[in-house]
Amino acid sequence: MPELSYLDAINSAMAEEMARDERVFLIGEDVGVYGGAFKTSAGLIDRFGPERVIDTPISEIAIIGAASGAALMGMRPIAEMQFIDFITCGYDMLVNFSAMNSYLFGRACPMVVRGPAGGGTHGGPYHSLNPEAMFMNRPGLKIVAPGTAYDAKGLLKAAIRDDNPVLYIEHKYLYRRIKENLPEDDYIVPIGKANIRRKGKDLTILTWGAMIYVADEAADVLAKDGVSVEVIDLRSILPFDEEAILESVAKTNRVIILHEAPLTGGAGAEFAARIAEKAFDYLDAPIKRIASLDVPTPYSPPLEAFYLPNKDKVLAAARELLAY
Amino acid sequence: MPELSYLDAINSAMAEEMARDERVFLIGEDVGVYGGAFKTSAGLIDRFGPERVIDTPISEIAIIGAASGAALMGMRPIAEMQFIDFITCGYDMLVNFSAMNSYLFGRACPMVVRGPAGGGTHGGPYHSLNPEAMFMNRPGLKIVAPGTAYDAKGLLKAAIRDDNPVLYIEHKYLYRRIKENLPEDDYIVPIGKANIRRKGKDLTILTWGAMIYVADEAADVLAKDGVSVEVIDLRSILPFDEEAILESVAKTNRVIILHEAPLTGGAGAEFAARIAEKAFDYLDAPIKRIASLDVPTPYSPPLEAFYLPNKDKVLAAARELLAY
Amino acid sequence: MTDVLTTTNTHGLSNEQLLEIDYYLRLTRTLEERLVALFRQAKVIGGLYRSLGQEGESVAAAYALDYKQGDVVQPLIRNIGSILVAGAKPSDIIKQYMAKADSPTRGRELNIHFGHPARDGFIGQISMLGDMIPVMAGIALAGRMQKKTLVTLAFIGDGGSSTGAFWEGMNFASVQKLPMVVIVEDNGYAYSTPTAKQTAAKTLADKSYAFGCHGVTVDGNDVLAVYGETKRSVERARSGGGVTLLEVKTFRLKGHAEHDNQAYVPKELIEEWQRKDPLARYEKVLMELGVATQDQFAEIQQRVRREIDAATDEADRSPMPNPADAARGLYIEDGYWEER
Amino acid sequence: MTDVLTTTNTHGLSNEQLLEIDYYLRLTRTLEERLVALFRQAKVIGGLYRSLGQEGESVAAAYALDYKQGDVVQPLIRNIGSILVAGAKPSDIIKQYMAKADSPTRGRELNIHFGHPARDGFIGQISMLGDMIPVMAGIALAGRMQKKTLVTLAFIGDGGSSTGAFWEGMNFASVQKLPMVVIVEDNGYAYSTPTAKQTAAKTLADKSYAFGCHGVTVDGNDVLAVYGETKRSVERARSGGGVTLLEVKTFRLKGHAEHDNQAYVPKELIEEWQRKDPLARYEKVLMELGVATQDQFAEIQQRVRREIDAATDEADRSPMPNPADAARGLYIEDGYWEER
Ligand SMILES: Cc1ncc(C[n+]2csc(CCOP(=O)(O)OP(=O)(O)O)c2C)c(N)n1
Ligand SMILES: Cc1ncc(C[n+]2csc(CCOP(=O)(O)OP(=O)(O)O)c2C)c(N)n1
Ligand SMILES: [Mg+2]
Ligand SMILES: [Mg+2]
Repeated sequence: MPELSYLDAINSAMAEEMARDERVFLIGEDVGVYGGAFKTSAGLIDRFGPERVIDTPISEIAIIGAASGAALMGMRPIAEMQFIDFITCGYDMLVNFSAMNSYLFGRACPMVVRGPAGGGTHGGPYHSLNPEAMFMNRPGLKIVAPGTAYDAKGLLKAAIRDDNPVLYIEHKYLYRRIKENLPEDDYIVPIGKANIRRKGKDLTILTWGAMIYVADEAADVLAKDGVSVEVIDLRSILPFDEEAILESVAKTNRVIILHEAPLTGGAGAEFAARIAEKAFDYLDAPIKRIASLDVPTPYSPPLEAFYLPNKDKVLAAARELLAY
Repeated sequence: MPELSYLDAINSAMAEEMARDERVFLIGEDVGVYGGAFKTSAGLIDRFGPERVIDTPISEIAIIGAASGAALMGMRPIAEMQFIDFITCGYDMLVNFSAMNSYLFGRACPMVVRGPAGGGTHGGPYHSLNPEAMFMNRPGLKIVAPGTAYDAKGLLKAAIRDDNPVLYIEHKYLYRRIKENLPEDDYIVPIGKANIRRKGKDLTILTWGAMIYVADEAADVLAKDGVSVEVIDLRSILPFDEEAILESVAKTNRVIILHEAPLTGGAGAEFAARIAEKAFDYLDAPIKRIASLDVPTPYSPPLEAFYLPNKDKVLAAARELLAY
Repeated sequence: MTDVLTTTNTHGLSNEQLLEIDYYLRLTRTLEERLVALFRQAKVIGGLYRSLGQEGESVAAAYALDYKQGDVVQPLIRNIGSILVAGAKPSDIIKQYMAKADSPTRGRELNIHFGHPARDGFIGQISMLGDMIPVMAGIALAGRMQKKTLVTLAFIGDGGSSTGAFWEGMNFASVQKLPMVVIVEDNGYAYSTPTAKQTAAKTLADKSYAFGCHGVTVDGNDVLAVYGETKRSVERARSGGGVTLLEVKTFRLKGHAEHDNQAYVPKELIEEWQRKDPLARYEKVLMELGVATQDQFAEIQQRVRREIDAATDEADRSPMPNPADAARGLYIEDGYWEER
Repeated sequence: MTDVLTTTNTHGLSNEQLLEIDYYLRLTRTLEERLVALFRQAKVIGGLYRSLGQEGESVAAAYALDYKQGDVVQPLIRNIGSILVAGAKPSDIIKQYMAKADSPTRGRELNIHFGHPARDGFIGQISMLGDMIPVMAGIALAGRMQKKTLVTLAFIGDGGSSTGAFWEGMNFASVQKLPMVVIVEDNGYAYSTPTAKQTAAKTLADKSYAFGCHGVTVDGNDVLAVYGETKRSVERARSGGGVTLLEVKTFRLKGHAEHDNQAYVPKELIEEWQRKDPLARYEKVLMELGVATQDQFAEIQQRVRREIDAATDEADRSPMPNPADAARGLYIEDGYWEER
């Protein structure tokens, strides 16, 4: 089992899918000759040529739109946003064209839009976005957000093979920070299934992306106090694994929802609302959400550190719930 | 007290503010000579001239961007989207430029973006949008959504006088369907304050926009059964009146959140999450949300009717909660 | 009858083809008149958009494509004529306007917003103007990747050509030298906004300089001229010559939609352009060329009326959607679209 | 020393002004070299973007504005020279790069993304390329409404000029005939993407035909030529002549940012453009014209070094932000920005 970083996992998923299926191609800014701003697509142009690894002008509308058009013709484009923040520039195309093909027109639109997301790297307000909530109330997309190298590879392959447009959110903080031994053989991680990262019975932490490691840290500390925490890595935001969420809460009766995007209007609100409706009888304490502050991501390290969720914020919430 | 329609209220709010403050101007597509696709700005160009009522090319990025630039210079632009659906085309400019001026740069950006929203008019998937949730996780905007002619006028004036960018969501279904006698004198409705539309003690319906009338219908039916319903018209989505929400739930112990946007990732999820955290002890039953289906707004009347919330859906939820 | 100068070069079209073009012109106009009648009977749901005076360019341009090679045309709301040429059934269009269950979108989307590029030879726009330009570029790109010889033909309005999506799509297509033709219709207005308020460019074709693509302007009410220029552009695109921005000068003789009395349009302008009616001019030329007689035109109109009557009956009879279907088909794998 | 032909028309600039321009050129280059040193010491947070070889156009263009009349310049990340001319303090720029509490954005936003159009004579961009073009159009529009005589000067890159925001903003400004000059910098690359992959237009100035605005191309490494063309465009804008798209031909001698070794750039290109160094060429001309001597240049460089040393010390001493401040200032009325 070769040891791959989260970034290697993304690169190899693209390479393997492009080798497996000639309909798959990559399109974006500096993805070819340069191999991507983070070198995510390093080597692909040499292997698959400029026809299948397309360097574009700085035009997110055109990138997403052209990918959508190609997808309708049976191709399987991967559209890269150099930073996921710039997906806002193609927002209209993605929610109004790409996402509506099935419901309105019965057209398959098999495409992936992916790019580096998330904070913790001092990227400032325009290079730290967690975009999931922007798309949750605009039906038609699938949304995934891997937190491990294994899921990064398996979910990207699943996204590429999916017949719907999939927003694939990769966390740039994890690119080179985590390495895992991944199976040599082809595998996918099904979209829509959560991963019970850690089994527990006293408290559920529902999270995804880079925050799974914050949840781990908190769970380790609590374990020392004899508290058994269940950590759910949601992995898929849309569709999401409601069953796994409700089952866990039914068991632990206490839940913290942890995400990196700002609190208000974050994806965590939806999960809290589902629990408050469908697992109400199981709740022994309020539903807590730990998230970033309701402001843009500030650039200066002390500000960003204060802004982001962390172990201590989770522990404080956990202790409150456990004492409840 | 002259009787004004919801649309007249918007028109008179703009006219009075433009007369009161020469920094206020209107910019958008067909807002001048034609008076707006819905005649919302009828007469304004004759009264204030083409310098202050500006017909633009079809360019939502430019409309919102130019309004933002003018606002930094101390003007108070009102940028009209011909339909609020097209705000998606200027989404980046609004969330990344307009909304960030205060937090990042300490710059006041007093502007309003407004336009016809909402369904029920067989406008189909591209002319029926309820956009609030698209903006809730991108801090910096204020968001208001009046449901009455009184609030339409008072909130628009408040929005124009506010020193931050305000998204003003007007419901096209209400334009000519409701008329009210409005005060002759200048007044505003403060942003951030809910209106307890109807006092009650058994059940809270939290809603806004055109759905307040659906809540009324349901409340009337329930009243006949001796059930006393409190209807909260939120009016402001961001910032929102958390205190009013929590107080009401503390009193009624049962809550339905009703909105016209699709359920998943809708603004209602945030309010449910707040209640589930901060009013947990007061809840005697699960938090119910009634919203549109998680699909684009279909065009054909029978499909749209099935898609939208209505009295019966609210009644079913209410009876479930009351029986709980 | 019109006195405007009209070109007589038939660009190698056979008499059958020339008459077929007339058939599509009449089919378009008659279908729209029928839609107006249905609109007045409140059988049309929502707005009705007319192409009166623009049928010529809609039909002629679409007629220059080769659908057997996989060519794809993307109409705007006023290019009904284009999709009729591409093979759309009048009954489908009427059903769309009536929001019927067996309309191509099953009542989910309106007017001529329908079609599949790989199946139908056309794809309707979405409402967001400009968005289809990048999409059509992507279709052309896919065609090239798939070693097809297809060309895509996109329509955009004087107004739509102000959108960022249009600019980005044109720029991308031009850099990629894609097999794509974009017809920009200067029909005088975007809703109430005259073209002079839409752009300061001398002509819309001048936008081609910004993209480094070919730029041409043609009389949009001269059917044969539009056919000729489109054909030339399509062949150039097919043979690797890249993108053409083809400006057609025409005029929107009706308001933006039926509700709009176009009070903002000077009467003289309307009268001037009524004299330039593309159908009258085209039939005049065909008669001058001895290609057709009044009787033949009359026959065509009878045939058209029969077909529209039949289409209307079919649409009238077809059911409204089943409400509960609204919940289905969000993701393609749910199978909703395979049914029936 | 360079052998490239350089214009000698001083456009009525006094000797003091000519030397002041040299001062800003040297200030820019020295400040950037200092930032590199701080970057290597890991005192710069995040990326560092160089304008080596582009200082000439940045300084010369901004020097053509009249800040007393309220003119506003909008730099890109590489136009440090422009905001220095407009009055930005080197210490503020260093503090921005070091994310300090007393930097203009108080550590909330990076590099030269700061400034207020009505207070500072400049406004930094946001990262989304192209977005500032509509914003600068709005600033020009407000100036006109307020009966001011101000002109706005916006920079955009070869890459940024592909964005929908750029296109829409240029089109709107041109229709409105706003007092605005847009300098499009063709510096050869957008990150790793050469200009030929960005556009098929013959020159970036050709985009002006699409907008119906004025279009000019100038040697971006000829300081006096850039000053002259910008001045002409600014005066035309001020006198109601509308928008100019001014293309400056220059070259990005370093990678996109410090991390980028620009392996994708042919060595010859770099060498060729090193010979065209705008500072060397400018000082050569000043000496040929007898405006200045080597000693005077040496003096200027000493003064610049003293100022940068002082600015660095000040920035070094200033504190990092108070973490809890991150929660404040989302809405302008919360008073956070009035404090201190
Ligand atoms: C991005 C966007 N903004 C606004 C609208 C609203 N709108 C619909 S049609 C129209 C005018 C279109 O004019 P033009 O492009 O010239 O086409 P024409 O109606 O003349 O055929 C407008 C502004 C839209 N559909 N899309
Ligand atoms: C809308 C948008 N897309 C992508 C990016 C990422 N990005 C930052 S700088 C850059 C290259 C800019 O090139 P150019 O405009 O030529 O300016 P230069 O770096 O040459 O000065 C890119 C692609 C961005 N900032 N904004
Ligand atoms: Mg038009
Ligand atoms: Mg460049």
